[in-house]
Amino acid sequence: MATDESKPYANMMTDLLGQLEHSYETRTGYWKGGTVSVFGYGGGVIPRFSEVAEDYPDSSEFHTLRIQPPAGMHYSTDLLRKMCDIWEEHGSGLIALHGQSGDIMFQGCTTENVQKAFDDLNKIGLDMGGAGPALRTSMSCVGHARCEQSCYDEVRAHRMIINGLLDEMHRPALPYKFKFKFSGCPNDCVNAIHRSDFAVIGTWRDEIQVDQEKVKEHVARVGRKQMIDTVITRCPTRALSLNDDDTLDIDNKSCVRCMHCINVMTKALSPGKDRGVTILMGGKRSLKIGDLMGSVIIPFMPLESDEDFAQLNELGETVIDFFAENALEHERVGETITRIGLANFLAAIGVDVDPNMVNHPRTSSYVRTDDWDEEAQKWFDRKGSAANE
Amino acid sequence: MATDESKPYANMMTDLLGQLEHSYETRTGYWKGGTVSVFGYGGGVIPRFSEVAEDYPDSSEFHTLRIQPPAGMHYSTDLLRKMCDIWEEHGSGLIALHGQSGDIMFQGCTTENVQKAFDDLNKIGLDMGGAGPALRTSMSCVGHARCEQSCYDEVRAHRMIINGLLDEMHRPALPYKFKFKFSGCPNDCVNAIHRSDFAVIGTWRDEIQVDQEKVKEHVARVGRKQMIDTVITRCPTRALSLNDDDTLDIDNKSCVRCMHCINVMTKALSPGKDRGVTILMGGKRSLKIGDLMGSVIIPFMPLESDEDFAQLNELGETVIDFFAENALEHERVGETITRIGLANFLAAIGVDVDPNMVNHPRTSSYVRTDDWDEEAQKWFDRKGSAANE
Amino acid sequence: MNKAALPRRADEHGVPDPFPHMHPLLRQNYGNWDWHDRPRPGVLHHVAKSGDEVWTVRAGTQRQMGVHAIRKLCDIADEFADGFMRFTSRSNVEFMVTAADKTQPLISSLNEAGFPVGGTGNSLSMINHTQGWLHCDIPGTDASGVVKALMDELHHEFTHEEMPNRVRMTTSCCQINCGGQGDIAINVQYTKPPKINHDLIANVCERPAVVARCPVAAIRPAMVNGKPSLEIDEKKCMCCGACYPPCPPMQINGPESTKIAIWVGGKHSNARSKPTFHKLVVAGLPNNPPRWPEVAEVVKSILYAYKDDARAWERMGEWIDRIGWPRFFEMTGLAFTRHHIDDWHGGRESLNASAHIHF
Amino acid sequence: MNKAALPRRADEHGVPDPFPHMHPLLRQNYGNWDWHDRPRPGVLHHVAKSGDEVWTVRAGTQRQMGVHAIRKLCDIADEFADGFMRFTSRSNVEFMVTAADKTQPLISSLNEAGFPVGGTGNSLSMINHTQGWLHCDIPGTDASGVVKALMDELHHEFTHEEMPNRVRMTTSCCQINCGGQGDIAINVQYTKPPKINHDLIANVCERPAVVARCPVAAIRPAMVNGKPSLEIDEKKCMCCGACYPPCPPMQINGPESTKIAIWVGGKHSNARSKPTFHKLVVAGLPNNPPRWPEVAEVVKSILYAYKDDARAWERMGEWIDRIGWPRFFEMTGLAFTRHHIDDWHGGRESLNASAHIHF
Ligand code: SRM
Ligand code: SRM
Ligand code: SRM
Ligand code: SRM
Ligand code: SF4
Ligand code: SF4
Ligand code: SF4
Ligand code: SF4
Ligand code: SF4
Ligand code: SF4
Ligand code: SF4
Ligand code: SF4
Repeated sequence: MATDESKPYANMMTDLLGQLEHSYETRTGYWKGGTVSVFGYGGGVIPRFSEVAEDYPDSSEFHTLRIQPPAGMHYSTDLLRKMCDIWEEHGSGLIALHGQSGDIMFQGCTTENVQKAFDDLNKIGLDMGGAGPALRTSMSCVGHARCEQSCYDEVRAHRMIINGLLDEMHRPALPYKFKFKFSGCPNDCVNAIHRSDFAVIGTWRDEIQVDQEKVKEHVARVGRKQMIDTVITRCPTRALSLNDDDTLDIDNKSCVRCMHCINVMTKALSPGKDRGVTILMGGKRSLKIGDLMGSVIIPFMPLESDEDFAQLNELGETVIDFFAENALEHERVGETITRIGLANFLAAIGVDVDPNMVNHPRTSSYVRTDDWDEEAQKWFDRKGSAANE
Repeated sequence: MATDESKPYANMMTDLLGQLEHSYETRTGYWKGGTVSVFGYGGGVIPRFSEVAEDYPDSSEFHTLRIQPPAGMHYSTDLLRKMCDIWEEHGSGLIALHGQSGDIMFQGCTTENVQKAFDDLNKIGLDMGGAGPALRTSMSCVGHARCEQSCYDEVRAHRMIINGLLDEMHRPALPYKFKFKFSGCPNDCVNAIHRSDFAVIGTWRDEIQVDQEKVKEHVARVGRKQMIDTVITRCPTRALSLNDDDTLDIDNKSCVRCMHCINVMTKALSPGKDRGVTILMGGKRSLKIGDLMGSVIIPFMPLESDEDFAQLNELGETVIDFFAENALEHERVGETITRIGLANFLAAIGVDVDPNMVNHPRTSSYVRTDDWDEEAQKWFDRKGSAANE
Repeated sequence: MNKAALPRRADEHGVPDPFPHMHPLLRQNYGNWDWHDRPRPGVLHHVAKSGDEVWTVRAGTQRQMGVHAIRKLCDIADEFADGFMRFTSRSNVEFMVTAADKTQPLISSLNEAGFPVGGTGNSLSMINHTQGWLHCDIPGTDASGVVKALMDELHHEFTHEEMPNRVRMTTSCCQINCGGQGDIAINVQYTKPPKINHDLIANVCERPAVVARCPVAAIRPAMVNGKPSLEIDEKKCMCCGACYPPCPPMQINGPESTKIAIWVGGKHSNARSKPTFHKLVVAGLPNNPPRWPEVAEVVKSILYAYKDDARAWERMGEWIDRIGWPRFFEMTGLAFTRHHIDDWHGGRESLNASAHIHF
Repeated sequence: MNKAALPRRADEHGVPDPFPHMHPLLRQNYGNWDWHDRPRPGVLHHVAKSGDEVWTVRAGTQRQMGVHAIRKLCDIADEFADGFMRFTSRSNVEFMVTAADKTQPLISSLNEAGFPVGGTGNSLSMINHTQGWLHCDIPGTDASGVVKALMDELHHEFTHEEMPNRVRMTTSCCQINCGGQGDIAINVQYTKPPKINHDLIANVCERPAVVARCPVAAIRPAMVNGKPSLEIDEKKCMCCGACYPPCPPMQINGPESTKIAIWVGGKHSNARSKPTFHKLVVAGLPNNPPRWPEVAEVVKSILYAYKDDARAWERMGEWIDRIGWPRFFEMTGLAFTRHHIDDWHGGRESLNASAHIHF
């Protein structure tokens, strides 16, 4: 790129690559941060000022704009061409599709041009993403758009949650970053469990849909031994048994919705019909307390009707409010949960404890159980009322 | 028992049961400890003085002698009858076969009679067991005596270790208790991994011995589906595959010697021929830091030749010495390992690190690796020398 | 010099040699067994490489026996089993005979004498127990008494092999837990911090040692009405009882406050799954001698749910791993509470960090 | 009032609606797909309940592209794929076509334009990477550069589906790790405590915040030649770099001291086994631009050991769980050291508390 002289950004790229070259020689980075933003927003721009500007003046300012893509990262060439035109005019011409959080990153812009670039991008329907202690840009898998495993409308959930909380993204006021991610099934194609504070994973409550004829065809094609070794023995909870007539015996009560058998036999098997989501919270990477995965907070929430979606939205808001008010500075919600304990977190956001939240109950006897009976009563009351519904 | 008046211990038992009755009514225990021992020994007697002696004078002293049984708990009626005669004369006539650690517990003796009782027991070839901060009485499974799964001579190992360290048992001078337990195979019929500081578990290095004809007979008898559901899918490492001709395909490199398939098919399968032991250290129950299981310290040690046994003995001594010198007061070796870290413990007892000691390498990047190359070199040197052997 | 006064010096025999006490057939085939099966509950049939065969009859004992009971076992052994017996790691007694037809008379005489034959294979074996009020200095409940009460109700499961796999039950009479891990474990659970008898502390307790014993540093030295004593931060204290053995004046037990908790899924063997610790399922049960009915009821509901639903070879914990904890609580009618969520060191590891859900 | 001076106020669109930008066939069958298969590497074939079929051609991109590259993709989409495309969560581009025979011309044009077709199914997909020297303010190494160097060598594995299951690789250019977990992860590992520039600290750093950031409380406030500064307890410090972003004068990087570590067995999916973190296998590799040959060599030895030995559907970590870590180190020729034993919080959980041993 640095070579197509005609372009306005040619010199900027030349100097950028010059500085990069220099980093390669010295094995040292030369950028420092700062503060740059656009009118009305507090975040979304990652400012970069060069520490070796004297040698590479044209890339002395090389800021990045984080812009949210259409949910699922679908593009018409029309939209992409407009993005290119704008960035050619105001920026370096370098665009990342996409950042690890899911932003379009327009990389390389002077302080002066940031507002101009954003204005033009905003005019074509794009908006700023997240940075700093704020709600971050989200990601949803291709799901409903092109995947038979998808258990809920990812686009709807993704846009509803984020667009409902935009203020938290555009005017950073949270203790620290907060990320939502949406995967249509437990294959988790957007790495939500490890990489988001609030992971929404599609699943189902009823039985796996089976076409036994297609099962037989599969067995006939791959052979019994192969079928046993690649499907039956791989089920994490031994929920599968191969009948002597080569049909499949599925113990749906033991099945944990891992997806494997369905993944292998895409024609013969598919997720059940009573669909919804499992929600995990607390995922993050290494900083301070080491990597955390999200853990189950909502074992199942139906997600089909408008009411269902409203309920999800409400939960998102509740958790963000709790986080805003109770997390320590620079503390991720997973760290908060670790600090105060899951049970207290659940109480705070008004969610009842459920055995699906743990791999197993406590193995340590070091706990005070003075109020055992009251706590047990809560469970019985719930079960009672559930039964009476 | 309290009823057979003729016996010398009748009144003692009457009062004992009286006190017990009283405990049932008040839900309170009435024994307190003290110090009682036999000449030349520091431990092995659990002294009990009644707090309600005035009401139950004849059981005001009710001490227990912990006596070690023959390894494997084999008895000729001759030995048992002699034990009875002695306890009838000097004690309450109440004998526990056996305590959870494996002692014969002669329960109920006055301070005055303790020495007499012990002298007579000692004369028929019995010796005191462990109590207090000392080496404790050990246990070994029936193993070689009556079990086809046994991978080493438990009686020999048990007697060699304990009899070599008797001084630590009879003259308590350790920071806290220390227990050895011996199981002939991974079925661990004496609960060694959870319940001992030093667990010696039989295993094998080569291939499982298979009689394919007997495998076929088994499949013929139980049926294929049953065979798959009770054997193939139960292998923890998917090392088993059922061939289409109903023979068994065992991937011995993936097998972790769990014993399951061998347990199910006792005729068709048996442990390999190159036998020895896996040693785990650090098991204990709840006190202070919560329950700990032992963890692997020696993945494999051959245990067939005299040299092999000598090597095991040496390891036992090394660990006891380390424990004696480095554990804090009232600290089990498992707590010591937790406190100083496994790697430091290994270095201290002169054992090299091995991947079999962990479920998996670290998942946390929070570690200093300045000296990575030197550490790695140790491994390469070892592998090199192993190769040249 | 009054040598006479000196007591006898012990011969340090150490662990006695078992061979003189071992059944001849076992001695002859030591280390040379080939395979085994189980002709009927309570009977094991082992075949040696030499071709020798031995039948073992296993029977339950009270563990703590009077001499007359032990002599009775000796009489039986002398009459039917060549004068030898052995005890198992669960306090059952085993008699070895050299022919199949020798088992029946042996079994009959054991039954007559009141020793139930069973405890083999996929049965409920003897319940491990400890000392309790009979002998320990710190018990919260009794041991043999609880076991007696339970075994009376579960007798059938000892004498029959109708379980999916072996069931190992264990009890402990204080929170130290001398009993082992169990498929089902019945343990004491304290619910109140120790009540301190300040008058006694000064004399009997080594205060720094007691302070050091507390897992959560809830004990601090204090002056109580002029005397050096200890005080407890009741917010921090989680009632583990660790301070009680070294300091009896810190009474942890109370007739009401000492409760019973039930744990499931402990496993020692390495078969299939790795060894595991048992998990808490219910606490707060009354410590209710002489028959502990509330405890017995829960134990039965767990045991029979397992018996009905588990598959061959599944141990209690493996069964639950397959069907999931939600269903376990549903089937047993027990409550899942905030107290089930582990918050001790490493507790976070027990959270479900996956989309694996049981419905 | 100089309203004119005020910049434009943004329209808060939020997340744009994707439907106007979605391929018509996808829009029409939204939520109604039936099954899929993979006719060839780089091509997915999805069949809708309506009977509609769509073929997806996936190609690799550099992620950070110049406008001309993006325009090239647009030209291709306009000519062969109805003017639409999407990007995957791993920065690959996907073009949808409505007939099987439309895939080949599309594939050819992509190849001509230098976009490798592949990354589907059991292949090595695009390597996740981050910013590095190109743009970040705290990098220890480069990001896209490392990926470029590796992809040049592993090109074949992207364009072919010869792996046992999908392989996800990821890189991170500092120990914060913006990259994800990976079947193979290439991350920075610092080996020296920060070198403090005391002159700067006073001005730029919010000292209490920096002190609070340290996971092991190794930082304390101190006066250094008269000025308020910070000092590090080098015995405690484990060189995590957490103090560096909030306080640039605490330089954690050094051309020599910043090393590369390789991790394996990270897994995000819930298929079969629960999601897992990746595990350290080697550290101390030199940070060696422009081609990081030492890193590439290790990565290849791991990747090919997996390719040769793993079974269908086994992910990297699942393969190792079956064959065992001893064999993994043997096959890859890597060293197992004391540093592999986890000693961070909860590390004890990672010890092998069983007799399950791999030989
Ligand atoms: C640009 C991006 C890497 C990329 O090239 O794709 C990135 C770049 C930075 N990340 Fe990140 N992170 C990026 C995705 C991630 C992810 C992945 C994800 O979101 O799925 C993670 C792991 C998940 C998580 O949130 O933990 C991630 C975990 C971090 C962390 C550690 C957070 C923690 O609690 O452990 C930090 C440090 C911090 O926040 O103080 C961090 C901080 C940073 C900073 C702001 C470094 C700093 O403090 O100055 C980097 C700015 C680089 C630059 O100059 O632009 N970045 N960061 C990704 C954002 C692009 C986008 O918006 O799409
Ligand atoms: C007698 C016996 C129970 C029984 O009825 O079988 C028993 C009884 C006592 N145990 Fe135990 N333990 C007995 C086997 C065990 C076991 C099981 C084993 O050895 O396999 C354990 C669990 C394994 C272990 O070692 O951790 C066990 C873990 C404890 C502990 C907790 C140790 C820990 O580190 O967590 C204590 C408390 C202590 O040592 O301070 C303890 C302490 C005690 C004391 C000494 C209570 C005390 O401090 O005064 C009890 C004396 C009771 C009495 O009056 O005789 N006992 N104790 C067992 C010994 C009989 C024998 O010698 O054969
Ligand atoms: C006699 C005894 C050893 C001893 O030295 O005393 C023994 C003997 C045998 N055990 Fe055991 N086990 C004995 C205590 C144990 C224990 C420890 C305990 O019960 O406290 C365990 C660990 C239990 C646990 O995991 O918590 C134990 C776990 C096993 C297993 C593993 C079962 C599993 O699937 O987890 C087997 C394998 C099997 O059942 O085929 C086994 C197998 C056997 C075999 C079949 C070995 C053989 O080939 O002869 C023996 C007959 C078992 C039976 O009862 O049918 N033995 N066995 C113990 C009898 C105890 C009793 O009276 O009930
Ligand atoms: C396009 C994409 C979603 C998106 O919104 O962009 C996607 C699409 C599909 N994924 Fe995925 N996955 C995508 C990222 C992921 C990720 C995340 C990642 O790679 O960073 C994962 C988690 C990886 C991990 O565990 O670390 C992921 C784990 C899976 C799995 C589980 C595989 C396993 O056995 O562990 C399946 C099931 C399967 O392979 O049949 C799957 C299956 C699929 C299917 C077959 C779903 C379907 O029926 O259409 C899609 C085609 C897969 C293929 O490439 O053959 N997808 N998939 C992503 C393509 C990334 C790429 O360009 O390579
Ligand atoms: S997460 Fe599930 S629904 Fe979404 S794309 Fe992947 S497989 Fe399809
Ligand atoms: S989805 Fe997973 S858990 Fe459920 S049956 Fe299939 S393989 Fe087993
Ligand atoms: S531990 Fe193994 S060898 Fe010992 S008795 Fe049990 S099964 Fe037999
Ligand atoms: S012994 Fe266990 S691990 Fe080995 S093959 Fe048999 S079942 Fe599998
Ligand atoms: S469990 Fe407690 S009360 Fe029971 S014997 Fe052991 S130490 Fe004593
Ligand atoms: S009961 Fe346990 S926690 Fe409470 S003070 Fe005593 S030792 Fe500490
Ligand atoms: S991994 Fe570190 S260096 Fe790389 S982009 Fe993220 S924060 Fe910056
Ligand atoms: S590098 Fe990490 S451990 Fe060292 S001082 Fe900084 S924050 Fe603390």
